[in-house]
Amino acid sequence: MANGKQATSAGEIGAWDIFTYRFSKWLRSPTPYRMFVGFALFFGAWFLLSEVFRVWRFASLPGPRQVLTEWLNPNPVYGMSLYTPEYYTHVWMSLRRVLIAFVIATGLGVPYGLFLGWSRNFREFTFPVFETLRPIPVLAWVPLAIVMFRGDETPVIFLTTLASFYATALNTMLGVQSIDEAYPRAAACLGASKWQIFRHIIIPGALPFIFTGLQISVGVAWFSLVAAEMVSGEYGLGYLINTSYVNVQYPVIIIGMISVGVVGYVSSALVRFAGDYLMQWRVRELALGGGR
Amino acid sequence: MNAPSSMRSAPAGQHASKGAIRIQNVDKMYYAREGAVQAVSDCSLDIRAGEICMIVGPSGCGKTTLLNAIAGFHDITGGTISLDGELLCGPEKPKAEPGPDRVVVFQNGALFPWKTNLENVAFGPVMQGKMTWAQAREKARGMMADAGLVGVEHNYPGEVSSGMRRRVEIVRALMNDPKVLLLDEPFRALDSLTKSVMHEALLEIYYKNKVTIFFITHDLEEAIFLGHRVAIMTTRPCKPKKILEVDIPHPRNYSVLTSPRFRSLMEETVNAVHEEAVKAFEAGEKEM
Amino acid sequence: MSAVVASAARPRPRPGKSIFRHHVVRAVISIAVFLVLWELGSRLKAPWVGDVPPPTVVMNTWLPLLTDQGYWYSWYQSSRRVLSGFLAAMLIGIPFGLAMATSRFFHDVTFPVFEILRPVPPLAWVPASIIFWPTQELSITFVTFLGAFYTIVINVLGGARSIDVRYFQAAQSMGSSSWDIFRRIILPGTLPSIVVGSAVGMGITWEVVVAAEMISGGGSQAAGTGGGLGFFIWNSYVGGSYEQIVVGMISIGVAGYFSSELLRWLGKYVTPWLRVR
Amino acid sequence: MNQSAQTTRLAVDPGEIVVTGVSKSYGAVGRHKDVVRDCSFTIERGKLTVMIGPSGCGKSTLIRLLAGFERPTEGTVRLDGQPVTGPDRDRLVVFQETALFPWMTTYDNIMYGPRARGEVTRETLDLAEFLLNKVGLQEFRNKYPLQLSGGMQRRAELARAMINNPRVMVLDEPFRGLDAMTKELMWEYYSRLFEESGRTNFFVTTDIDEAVFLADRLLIMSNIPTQVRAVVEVDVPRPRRLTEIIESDRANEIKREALSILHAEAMRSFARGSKAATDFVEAYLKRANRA
Repeated sequence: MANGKQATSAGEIGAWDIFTYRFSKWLRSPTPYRMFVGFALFFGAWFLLSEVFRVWRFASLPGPRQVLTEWLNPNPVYGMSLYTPEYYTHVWMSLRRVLIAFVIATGLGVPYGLFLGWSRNFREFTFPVFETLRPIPVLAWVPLAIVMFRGDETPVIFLTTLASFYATALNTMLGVQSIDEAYPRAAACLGASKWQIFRHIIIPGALPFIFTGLQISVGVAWFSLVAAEMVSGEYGLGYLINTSYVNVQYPVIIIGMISVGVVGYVSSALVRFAGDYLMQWRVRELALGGGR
Repeated sequence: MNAPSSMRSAPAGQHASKGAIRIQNVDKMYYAREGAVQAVSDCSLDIRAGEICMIVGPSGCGKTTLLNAIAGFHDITGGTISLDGELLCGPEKPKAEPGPDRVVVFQNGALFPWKTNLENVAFGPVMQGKMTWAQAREKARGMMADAGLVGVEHNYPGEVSSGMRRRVEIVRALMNDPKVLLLDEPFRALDSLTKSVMHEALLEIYYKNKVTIFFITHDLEEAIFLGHRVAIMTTRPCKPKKILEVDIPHPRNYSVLTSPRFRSLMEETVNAVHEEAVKAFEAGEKEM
Repeated sequence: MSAVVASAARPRPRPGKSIFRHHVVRAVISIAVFLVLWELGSRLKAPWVGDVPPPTVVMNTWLPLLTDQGYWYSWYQSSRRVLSGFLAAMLIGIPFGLAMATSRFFHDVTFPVFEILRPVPPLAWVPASIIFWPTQELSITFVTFLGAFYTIVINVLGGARSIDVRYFQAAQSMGSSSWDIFRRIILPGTLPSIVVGSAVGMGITWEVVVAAEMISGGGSQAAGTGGGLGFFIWNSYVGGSYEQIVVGMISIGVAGYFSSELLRWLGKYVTPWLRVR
Repeated sequence: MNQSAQTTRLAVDPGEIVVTGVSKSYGAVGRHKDVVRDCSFTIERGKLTVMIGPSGCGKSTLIRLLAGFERPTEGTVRLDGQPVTGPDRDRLVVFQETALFPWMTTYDNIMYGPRARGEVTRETLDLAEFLLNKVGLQEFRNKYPLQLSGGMQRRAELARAMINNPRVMVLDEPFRGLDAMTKELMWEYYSRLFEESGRTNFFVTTDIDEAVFLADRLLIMSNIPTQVRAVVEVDVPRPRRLTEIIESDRANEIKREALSILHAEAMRSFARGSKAATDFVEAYLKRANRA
């Protein structure tokens, strides 16, 4: 938006202007410097306690410097760093499982959630079973999954899919129920049939909640994947963390944890961007400080 | 300046042949958690074709229930409603079919936020299969220009002012050339000045399209300024208590607000509504 | 009540409507159908369900267990770990969230660190927690603490932030001190989010305790003593009695459900002004 | 309203606020928006001054300056000679949407001010009872705000403000959310309260009928950036009745005059279609509040 000039049409205040404006304000405010202090305190304390003074139980934990040098070391002591191919196979195996689970869970969960919200009969016949199974912790399924599905790969994917499915289906249903009843009624007035209302009103209307659900489902997928890999499974970050504990390669545990954190964060950020891209109408509405 | 009250206020009936609603002894019983609630009891009202009929009454008295019954969102538990002689809902068919002949404009607005204003307006005919998206967009652009909505076609509803959103929604309704426009307190959320500008915009659109308007409101001034007739409803369960002929000639503009005829009509309405409002006020009647 | 979609639910089925429309009856039918399918599936060795013991067998193994000391002891151990982890998360999480919401400085310093640790799933901490904490009990409790801590802090922070600025302005103009504003505006205003956060947090602690017990108690370390329902399930798996696995799963489901419901009920009791809809 | 606690009269000493050359602008150097420019007016002692202007014309900004939540970029706001530095019990604001604390009962809401300042004496307790009767909410004292209707919430909020005995009461479109009928009943009710207490009141609205019915002095504001466009003395006798006002020629004459000024202002902002401009400011203010 040109400086000072009055914005005649709403189009000019694009997301980019809002972003640059906020970023320059952020730089001038004290927040970035405090953030730096926060990080310095955390990593400094960890470093002092684990590596320098080796206080109490911290002695047995590797310090940040050890972890970092191992992680960036071309030929690492325990064979696991950014330069070794095995590290990337573990990362890729975990990512692949989450991806498959996410796709299946979205493919099943979104339609199921839409019908749960849309038709009362369907909901009253299928939701009770869904609700009775939901409290059972996903990881209590591990032994049963191993029994039900032979091999190592399928049980892990089944568990991760189950976790994501619950989150996706539930949030999609909430999305449909959150739609103001005036919208389907207005569409009915304009002569739209039941199916046209479903396509033009229910799906776009529920989209914001669906994407909240997808973000949660990615988080939950990583939550269950790591545990499932620790207990069974050949490759993957969870497996890496657990075996490096058994083989007393402690720095690799921390590397595994950080990697899971980073990859998990990136995958949920991707889902958020996809959501913003698909829901242009919300982004521009929020940029102007809320709709009505 | 005050025309004799016997003469019909505006030639409303002559050239508007469609949109006469006949409501006969309608009852509506709700089964809420705390037991049955009688929202409408033995309500009879005839709305002439092409007329602006204002429905006025205290909050929570069942006016919206009546509108929902005509639009086909709720069923009725007694009596009949018909449009131009054709039965909408009655004993054997308690719930009317929503359709483009009776389009509703909602209190808090129901423009689809995920479609641009133009797509919103073009939505009706495309859904009914009467037009393709391209044809509908073309006609929609024309109608929006008529209503003074130029330059906002490609914005999302959330990006334009509430006054403009209201006008887009009215144009969206008129796109299907309905017989009746059902308005449920469309200007309640607007502040009084935007409201006065919207009144003039609505009248302009009405003079061009001559459609019957069933208009629910709490605002007595708005009722008398816009309406050919004002039906004053009792508190719950609602039925017409008094019907007032507003014999101020159309076309009207805001200077009418301070004319002597307007003031006497206003006083007549205030007295008629006063006891109903005080009853609701004392009981702390919350919007049903 | 959630918005109703076009022809869907009326407030309550009218008297005289057929009994089959009543939602509780339908719930019973759908669960019964599920159990029958499960029974048939496992008896007829259907593809996946084949090896899973049918409900009747599960019931038969569960009944004697109800009188068995060891079974209830694993309930006790799991509950103790969940409770201690959960209480720690509440005692540390709530003040932490409130401090972040009230003091801009504290938020700017601590929130970034909190945000980079949050994506790491709690169960990834199990090995590191075993190394760090002296006893196995503490290491499992730490992981359950982590599970609930993040949720509680995020909910408290969100709740405190969502309090309408008008309440602060009204309180300030009536001459209240900042301690007054904290005690009589921020605290009650955040209470509903604390309740939601704790109910969700409790659900997560049960998820975490099961896995932690499996990984540290059983899992790849053979010599684990562990205890708790998670270990009970893993032990049944290792011991080959699949019925007990299903018993363990249902027990944890029941435990998790009732503890969250208890918290929601307490929540309603603590926030009377919301109940009054 | 029964007058059982009639003994405790409201001891009121009305204040006077003088606003001279006040301007207020928002935004960083590059994109900066004047909301109020060189605005001056006086809220006379013991009088009910009403300010009316088109929506989004910066009235709420002026309210925040009067209440002390924000500082003017230029010019001064003085209450009885003392410059306004921050929120204070002498200038109490009643907001557009209710700001009753939802987690406190009606009685606790009303007693909030005295309790917060530690001034709970026998006299304040009597005053609370007196006010509860005055606003007709005796039976609703233990109810929560969500259980009250719109009209009742407004009356409770008035009581909560009056118990602190402010020198000036500032009201920002308090009856906006109510339906038209309750609103008209509140007008009569509120003017009774003013006539009895004689406290200085500053009332902001966009409703011309409300303004003419309530006002002793009427300030008509221009569009953004806000300035006083006209000042009209409303010399209609008190106590004012709804039916009388509709009939009185003087009231209608004032209404016509104000209406034509306001209509011009409203048409200009509506025609300019400056939705983006007004929205930008509103969006900016919302964010400024939350920061």
